[in-house]
Amino acid sequence: MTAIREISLGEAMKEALAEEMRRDDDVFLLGVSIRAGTFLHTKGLVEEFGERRVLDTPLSEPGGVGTAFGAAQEGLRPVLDFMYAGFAYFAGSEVFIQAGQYHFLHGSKHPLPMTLIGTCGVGRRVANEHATLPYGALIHHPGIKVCLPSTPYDAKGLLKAAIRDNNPVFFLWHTSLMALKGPVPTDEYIVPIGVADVKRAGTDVTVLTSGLQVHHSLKAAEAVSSEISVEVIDVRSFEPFDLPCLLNSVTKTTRLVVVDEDFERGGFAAEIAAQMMEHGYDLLDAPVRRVCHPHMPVPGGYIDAYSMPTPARIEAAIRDVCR
Amino acid sequence: MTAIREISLGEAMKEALAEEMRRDDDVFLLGVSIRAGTFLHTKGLVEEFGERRVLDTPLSEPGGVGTAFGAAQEGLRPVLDFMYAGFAYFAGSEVFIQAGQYHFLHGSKHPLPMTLIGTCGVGRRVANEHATLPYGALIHHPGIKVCLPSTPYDAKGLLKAAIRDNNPVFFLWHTSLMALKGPVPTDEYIVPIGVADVKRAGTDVTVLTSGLQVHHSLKAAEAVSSEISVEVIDVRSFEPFDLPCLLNSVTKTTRLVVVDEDFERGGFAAEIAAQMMEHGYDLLDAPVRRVCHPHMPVPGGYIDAYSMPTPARIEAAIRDVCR
Amino acid sequence: MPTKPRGASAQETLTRDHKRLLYRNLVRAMTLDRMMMRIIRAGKMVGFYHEGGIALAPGVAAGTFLRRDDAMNPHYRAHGIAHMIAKGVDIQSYVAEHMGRVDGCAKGRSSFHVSYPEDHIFGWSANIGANFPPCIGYGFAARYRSTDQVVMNCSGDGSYQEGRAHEALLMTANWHLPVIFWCENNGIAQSSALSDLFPIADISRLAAGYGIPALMVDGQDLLACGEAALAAIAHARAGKGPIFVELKTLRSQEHNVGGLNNEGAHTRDPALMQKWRDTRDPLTLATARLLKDQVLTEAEVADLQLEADREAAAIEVHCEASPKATPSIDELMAGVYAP
Amino acid sequence: MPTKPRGASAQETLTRDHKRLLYRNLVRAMTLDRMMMRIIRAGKMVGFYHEGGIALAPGVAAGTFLRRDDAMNPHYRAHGIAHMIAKGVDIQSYVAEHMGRVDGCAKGRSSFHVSYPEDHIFGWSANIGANFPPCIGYGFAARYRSTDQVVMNCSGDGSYQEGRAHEALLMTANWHLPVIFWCENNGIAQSSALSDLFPIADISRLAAGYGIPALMVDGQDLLACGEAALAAIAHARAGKGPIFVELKTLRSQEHNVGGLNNEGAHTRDPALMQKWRDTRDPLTLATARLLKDQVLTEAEVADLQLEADREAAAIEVHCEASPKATPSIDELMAGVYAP
Ligand SMILES: Cc1ncc(C[n+]2csc(CCOP(=O)(O)OP(=O)(O)O)c2C)c(N)n1
Ligand SMILES: Cc1ncc(C[n+]2csc(CCOP(=O)(O)OP(=O)(O)O)c2C)c(N)n1
Ligand SMILES: [Mg+2]
Ligand SMILES: [Mg+2]
Repeated sequence: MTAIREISLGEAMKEALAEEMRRDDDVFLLGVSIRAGTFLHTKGLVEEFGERRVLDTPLSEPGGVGTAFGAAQEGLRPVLDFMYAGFAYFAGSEVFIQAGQYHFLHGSKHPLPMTLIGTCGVGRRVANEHATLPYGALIHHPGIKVCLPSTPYDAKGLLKAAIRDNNPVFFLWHTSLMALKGPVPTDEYIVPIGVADVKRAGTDVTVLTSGLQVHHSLKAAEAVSSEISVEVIDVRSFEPFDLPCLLNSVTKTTRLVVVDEDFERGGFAAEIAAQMMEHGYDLLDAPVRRVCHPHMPVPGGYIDAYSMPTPARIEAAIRDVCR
Repeated sequence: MTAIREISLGEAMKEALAEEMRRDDDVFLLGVSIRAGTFLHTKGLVEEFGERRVLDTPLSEPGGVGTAFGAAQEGLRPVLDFMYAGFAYFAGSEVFIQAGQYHFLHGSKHPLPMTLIGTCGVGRRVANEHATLPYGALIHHPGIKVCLPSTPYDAKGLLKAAIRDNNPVFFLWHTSLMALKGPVPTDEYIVPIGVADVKRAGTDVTVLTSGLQVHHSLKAAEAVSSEISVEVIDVRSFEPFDLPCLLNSVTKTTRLVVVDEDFERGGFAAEIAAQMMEHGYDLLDAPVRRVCHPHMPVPGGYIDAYSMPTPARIEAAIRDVCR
Repeated sequence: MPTKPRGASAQETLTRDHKRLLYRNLVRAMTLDRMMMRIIRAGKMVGFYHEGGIALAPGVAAGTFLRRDDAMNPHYRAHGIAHMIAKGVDIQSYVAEHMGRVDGCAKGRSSFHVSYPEDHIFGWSANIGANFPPCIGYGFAARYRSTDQVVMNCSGDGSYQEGRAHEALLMTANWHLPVIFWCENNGIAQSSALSDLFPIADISRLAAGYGIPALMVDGQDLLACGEAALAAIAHARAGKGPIFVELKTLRSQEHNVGGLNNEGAHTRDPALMQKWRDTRDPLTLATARLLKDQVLTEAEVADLQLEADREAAAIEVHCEASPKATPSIDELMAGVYAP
Repeated sequence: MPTKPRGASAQETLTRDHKRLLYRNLVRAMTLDRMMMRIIRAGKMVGFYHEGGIALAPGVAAGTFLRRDDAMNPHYRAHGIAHMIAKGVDIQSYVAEHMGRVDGCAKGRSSFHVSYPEDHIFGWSANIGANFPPCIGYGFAARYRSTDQVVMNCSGDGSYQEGRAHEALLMTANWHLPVIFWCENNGIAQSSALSDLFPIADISRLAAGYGIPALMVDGQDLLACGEAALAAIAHARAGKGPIFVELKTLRSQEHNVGGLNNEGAHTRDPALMQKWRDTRDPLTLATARLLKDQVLTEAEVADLQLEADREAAAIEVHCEASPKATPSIDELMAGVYAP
């Protein structure tokens, strides 16, 4: 019988890892200080699975990705934890170029089942690499899938899907959502990569967003609810992206705000604007609005609370496109 | 008296380097096998400037960028040559994050006058890292300027501007244009970074493009010239981008095709589509069309000749938006 | 553990003034480290803090004998507080920066990314190991301009696991650059024991592969650290190329405030860490030694502590009074590029 | 230069069959290298080629004694032709790939990014040094599954300048992985002399810093290379962890076809390279030695060359007849992700 409990996003990720490791001995976990469990999602896994399957790596990001890369080529299903996703830039070539291009470039003959995990997100005052959200950069580079959950349910389901995928998948999670609790069934389930989710239905305007910004967008939607009916879509997976879900929504609402915590230029929101030009131009009654991190480095201190997209900025954008 | 000669793009770059090195002893050059001069633009410079100012580095991209980075912090004006721009991903953190964020993050107190050079471009059949055009990824990351010339004149002027800039600038050049000849005055001049150039005036449709694709676009413009009057704008610098020049043009033409040899998703063309939504929606009589590299790794062999944007694909897009 | 030169050519001895200076800087560093801990525990800091604890003697020694125009990469531990104090930076603006205040050294926008370009300390990245590539450039600039500046490149054992360390060792050795690799080896990186990450115990064994001379030093012994610093600086300043100094030190608390204190799956033994604090505190050891050698009197020791306490208190008061930095986005956007 | 084991524990001797096999593979490798040169000079290749010339004995030795399930990273020089032939891959599809043909091993889309996953050769990146990170993974997989597979990780002196080399040496040593660092040191990287890039002449001196044993071998001596391969494979297969083998070899021509033949600012001396070709050709040396030792007869030598010439000719004819690969964009787009 299916039970549903409230657990945190970190615990949901841990359940996903544990279930997949129980299911398949080829799945193993490596990363910096994951035996101790710097974050909740790896804490205690070494006790169940032992040091053979839960490995601390040196501070060697290219070496760590390479270990996963090579092991995946040899048929294992590694899960590499970067701690902070921004550290992945130390392995820029492996992450942005080589992982995604391996399969295609060598004749589409051989899979690369490798999962990368990293936390990201603005709002903890520490600036720069500890905040970097790499999905804008990742979607630019072909061949690597990218997802970011906003709820414990999605976190568990997407992480299991990532591990079972035969391609490199970068599973991002937002540091500010680590402790967020939500319902998660005890029965096994998967959230397929490439499927967006309508988190709030509405008719006047669509807000497309992800991660922490789903919650900010829901707040903004609530704030304007007496005047404007907002549909909030959680991207969940940036690549592949669920364009049909978006077009369905905009067919109804005719207006679109993209809320993206990542740098504005040439990022996910820009791509959506371009795709709307190409696939949904006639659906629109107003130009697509972006609410992003301004095009400047992520500052720390007291600034990041208002430099990132906030419910107030989202609300203003919603009102603006509905004028 | 100003004379004008025809020289190649590689020679024009070499003149820029030599003039800036003569002008300022703080300017020096380092990179992999640049003393021998793998490409035309560095060949022979060691003879004039000696081994003190023209340095071969080990194959250590982070170390090479770091040498430039640290020397620039100490007040020198280094020019680092990556050979192929795709190799820059080995120094992903330094190039995409640290260089651009140094000034801002540390209080906007201290400049970082550092020029990176790399060749790029599809069409020489060698695939992947030898073709990678990193400007789509670079513009996503704040704080680093990026340019790519299409003519010897622009190459010389932009490279001189890059070296004199107090910020990191990634100067890209297209491998297929190395031998392209064009007029270059003997008198000193600068092409400022951040200013686009109308390479062909027209009234029906604007084509915004760069590098080799300027030439492909001019071919396409010529091919349709009896029916459609095409304005071809050479981006020249992706960051900062000359939005006023584009908006001026689209005000007249009401139609826009962006031709971009880089990967399609979340790239420069996507950013332009988003900016047109934001700043030029009412100017448009048709949605912005992208003609990009398809969203797949760059293949080699006989394929890249048609997988990259070609005059034929550009012509089709021009006709399409003008229907 | 004795200072054991392995191939290093320069030898220097500490003068009485050197010893007094080192001691004063250590008192200040450890006092300010405790103040930083008070501030973060009181919720007044805007980001991380990674306590220095009993591991600050190497940092003090690294900074004390540098000239202002010598470049330094401070170790990130204790956010370089010992290194910076000893090099003489305006430490009040360092604390203000950690508190997100307008008179922080980076205008309150950087959290812990402090920077003193005028002191040749050029900020830092949150990436461990990011110190290595630029240190080549600092050394390169000195050679290029034929100055006798040296570079003090400080970081932990963990940082030497990054490939970037190899490139810096290689390139500085190849070009004979005046760079000191100051490796503060506390045997642990975040929550993993060094023995689990690194095949050998002495990181400095890497140096020989590049033909770089190496010293090994007891990092709890302030005077040994100081002697090594003098020797290393003299070596680099004399144009003899890079030198590697490994300082064995200890971490007797968790990695960062609120973080774990594990070595892999296992909690670190609190009794052992208490023993280290009791018997291996560099200040206690240095006090005893300098009193015995009559370099300092009991009264001077007490005065120095008083002075340091006053400094810390004054900084804290000043920083709390300083307004929180909340510049407009426009103002920030205007600061992305240098003019 | 004698084979000089430095701390390596395993020693093996070549049998008569081993020697004959090595010899045959060298004949084939050098013949096919010449064929590749003919093809590229005739404008029939779709990308680069980096001639092997007289540097192919190390590659032959690296591949000859591996099992099919042993992973290998071939050196990029000569695009690994010697390594691959010796390991037994279908070399026709390698040539076809270089010619952009549909029966190329990557369907004609890769230029030189050849790949034989069934032979545990998993393609490559154009980035020199990119071989290092995955080789950790191959070794890791062997240990994880408790097989006795070994990993032959071949690359040049230039590749050891990349930080990624350090990470692979570190991690394989730390985890005792069965990885052979097969360093084909020809003293030059593209157009820069190694002595201009690296502080010491023997790259294998790095190994000691990680506690990795090292061998040094004359890379022009086929039998010495073979012996070193046997020893290294035995060491790794026995679970003794990584081992470093440095093979000193020579580049007697330009870096790549149409490229420069410089060392820094200076052209390399053609007379010296001619002398190397005359006196240090590994095939000439091996022929003399094996004839003298009566491992081969003159007739056998001639037959082996004839066989290799026939192989090369047949491959060339086949590949030229194979259609050029020009798949549709849709077909390619469908190949981005594995099912
Ligand atoms: C590239 C990168 N990887 C991982 C981290 C996370 N991290 C922060 S400090 C640290 C440990 C560093 O260890 P060490 O250099 O020995 O310094 P110590 O903390 O022991 O003083 C780690 C792993 C990081 N900041 N950057
Ligand atoms: C990351 C990277 N940097 C630079 C290059 C350009 N490049 C190609 S081959 C080569 C030389 C490699 O030298 P080595 O490893 O010694 O091999 P060898 O050519 O001597 O056989 C260089 C610099 C590259 N392909 N990748
Ligand atoms: Mg440590
Ligand atoms: Mg070489």
